[in-house]
Amino acid sequence: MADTETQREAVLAAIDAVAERLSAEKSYLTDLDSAIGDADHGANMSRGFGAVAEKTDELDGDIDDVVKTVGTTLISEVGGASGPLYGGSIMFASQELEGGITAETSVAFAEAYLDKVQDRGDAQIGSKTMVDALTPAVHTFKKSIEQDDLPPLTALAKAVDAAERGVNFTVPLKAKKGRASYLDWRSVGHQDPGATSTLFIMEELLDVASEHLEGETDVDATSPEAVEREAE
Amino acid sequence: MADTETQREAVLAAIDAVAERLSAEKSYLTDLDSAIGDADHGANMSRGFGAVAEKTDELDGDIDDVVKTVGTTLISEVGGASGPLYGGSIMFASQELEGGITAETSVAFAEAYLDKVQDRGDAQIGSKTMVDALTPAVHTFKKSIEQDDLPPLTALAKAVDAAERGVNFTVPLKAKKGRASYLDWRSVGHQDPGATSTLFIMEELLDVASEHLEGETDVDATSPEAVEREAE
Amino acid sequence: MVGLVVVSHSAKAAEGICDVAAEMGSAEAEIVAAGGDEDGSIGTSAPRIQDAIEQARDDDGVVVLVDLGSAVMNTELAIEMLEAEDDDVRIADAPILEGTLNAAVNAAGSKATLESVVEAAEDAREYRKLN
Amino acid sequence: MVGLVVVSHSAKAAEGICDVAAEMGSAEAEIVAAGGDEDGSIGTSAPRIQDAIEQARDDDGVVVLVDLGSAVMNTELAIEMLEAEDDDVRIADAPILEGTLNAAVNAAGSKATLESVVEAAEDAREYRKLN
Ligand SMILES: Nc1ncnc2c1ncn2[C@@H]1O[C@H](COP(=O)(O)OP(=O)(O)O)[C@@H](O)[C@H]1O
Ligand SMILES: Nc1ncnc2c1ncn2[C@@H]1O[C@H](COP(=O)(O)OP(=O)(O)O)[C@@H](O)[C@H]1O
Ligand SMILES: [Mg+2]
Ligand SMILES: [Mg+2]
Ligand SMILES: [Mg+2]
Ligand SMILES: [Mg+2]
Repeated sequence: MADTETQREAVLAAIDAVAERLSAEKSYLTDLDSAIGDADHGANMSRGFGAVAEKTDELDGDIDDVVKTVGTTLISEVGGASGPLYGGSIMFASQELEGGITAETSVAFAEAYLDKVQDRGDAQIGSKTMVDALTPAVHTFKKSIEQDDLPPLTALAKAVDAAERGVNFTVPLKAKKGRASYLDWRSVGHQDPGATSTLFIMEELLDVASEHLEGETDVDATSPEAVEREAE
Repeated sequence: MADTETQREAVLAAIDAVAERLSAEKSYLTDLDSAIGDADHGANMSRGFGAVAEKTDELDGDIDDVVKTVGTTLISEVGGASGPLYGGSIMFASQELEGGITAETSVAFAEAYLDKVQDRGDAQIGSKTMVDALTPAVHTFKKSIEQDDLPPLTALAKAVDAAERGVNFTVPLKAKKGRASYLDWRSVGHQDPGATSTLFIMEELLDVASEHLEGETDVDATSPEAVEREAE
Repeated sequence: MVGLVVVSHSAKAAEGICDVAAEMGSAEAEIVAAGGDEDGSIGTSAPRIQDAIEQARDDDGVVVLVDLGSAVMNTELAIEMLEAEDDDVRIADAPILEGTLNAAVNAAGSKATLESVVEAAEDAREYRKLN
Repeated sequence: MVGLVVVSHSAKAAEGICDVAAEMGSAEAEIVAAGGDEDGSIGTSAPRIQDAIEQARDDDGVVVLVDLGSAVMNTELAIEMLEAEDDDVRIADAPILEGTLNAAVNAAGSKATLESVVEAAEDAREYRKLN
């Protein structure tokens, strides 16, 4: 386990990286949402994480408090469904990080986050929501750590790959939850915005983790999925 | 049948009398509506007939056109349920007066008016609406003219008495139509505003008719119901 | 395209419902608010509804969403007062906000018909909000 | 008295619905609008809803009426974030305008309870507008 200062630095760096990425993807996410929603997911997410990033100097206290503040800030700043889903779930799951960030607490955080998203939104796998990216990612992360004893960074890289498959999987599905479900058959053939932003956030987490966690090599080149994707 | 000029004068006088009466009863009607509705029936009715009364110099053309304009003006000016019910039904029934006002066309007008109110509002007798005043009034009027060969003024006086019984009948009923129906059991024990305004209008029509129709004595003293009521 | 008219006793409610519906991927649909009485206070007005229907109307007809009883009566009266044939104007028996959203989404679809829009609006009666 | 909160994606719709409900002989009832997101545009906001619940709340509890899915999620979150015990705050599974009217009328009655108000709101699902 990295020391607390390193962890805090990593978390703050992750916030900045996510905020920057979502701002860069703002119009892409909005385009996705305009096809099957109300064209605001890009604005919602970049406004939300932008507000968090502006608070980074206020973010002291323990790691779990910092992460909790990320959640409450998103709750206040994001008007759409993603506000309670991202913000509420981060707020709830933050308590798993009371002891700091370890492989174990990361798994607990991921599981609590997924539970809360499912509980709040009542979406199943295949409902064409962020749950489709999140579920395989969390399952893969947990299995990689707990069953396969893989190093956290490798586990996270596998999780990112799983999320990406989940995002692709949303395309051919008919939406059963959220605004897109109003479109019924017309939602088929479009990629879910919330699943996509979930992937983007995970990609940034992986990036920042790679830079901040010691004792791991760069997984981009060595994880089996990265290799596979390279070969495609 | 009175000549057209007398008829027009009678109609204009009736408009003024009704407007004045409803303005005088404004707060009473509003009190009734505040118990089981939204406290605007007095305002609705006096605004509506007030607007008609202000138009009396524009009201030329045949009797049926004059009456039709009464209806369309009420439609424009009365915001509540009574707008389409009073205004729409007067507009519709006005065509029965194409040949001017006779005992026959008055019955036809009254029947058409009742039909339209029932059709528009889907209220039955006992739904605690204006229909409870209107139905016995129209039935009595028709029977008095067609079966009993009573003079029109006597028939109208009997109709007014029937309407009054209808108004009293609304008190113990539970409302099944209109806003009052939202109150369910709490509507029991209150007098229906629309039935009451129906009675007031009919009382004014009787008054004006008594003054303008020749060959009839003052019915207030001679109709059996008036005598009965006197005795109470 | 099938037009929509939203008849509420409140002008604000009618406009707000139109705003929410306009976000549902159906900015193209013609959704006209007809709320409040002649002078904008709580009530409904047949002439206002008539104007709104005429504004929302094109070749495919109009579906009207209503709130309380007198909104229905004034809408029926407005339809009777229309100059042209009125068999392309239908009142949906649906909750006003939920029905308008469903109808707006349906109307924006390429296969929309007057019937499908009415049906979509009325399907909103079955819509459950809690799990 | 049981309080009411109206959560719509549109601030205008929420206010308009409260206006119509206030006319239903229930001017005494506490009916609070919580529409729109933080800056008043289309959306919902858990903190705004939380404030509205706190404002509408007295001894007899609060019933919340909602429009779309994310209104439900933000209301649930708002309820979780309340300081005090939250078992006197209930979300009605009802059409928002029709449910609010029914609930407002019921809440104004002397026999009203949290249960009766929720039930009145949910009864609005059965309300038919056409004959
Ligand atoms: N009930 C739900 N469960 C899980 N995810 C949901 C649910 N409803 C919506 N979402 C997610 O939220 C995304 C849309 O978020 P956003 O556009 O910010 O909110 P809104 O739909 O309120 O405008 C969807 O793409 C979907 O992934
Ligand atoms: N469906 C209906 N059929 C017949 N009469 C009705 C109906 N609905 C309401 N009314 C009458 O209208 C009266 C209320 O009129 P008013 O207060 O002017 O309208 P609103 O109820 O819209 O405020 C009621 O007292 C009742 O007599
Ligand atoms: Mg959206
Ligand atoms: Mg949105
Ligand atoms: Mg009234
Ligand atoms: Mg009224």
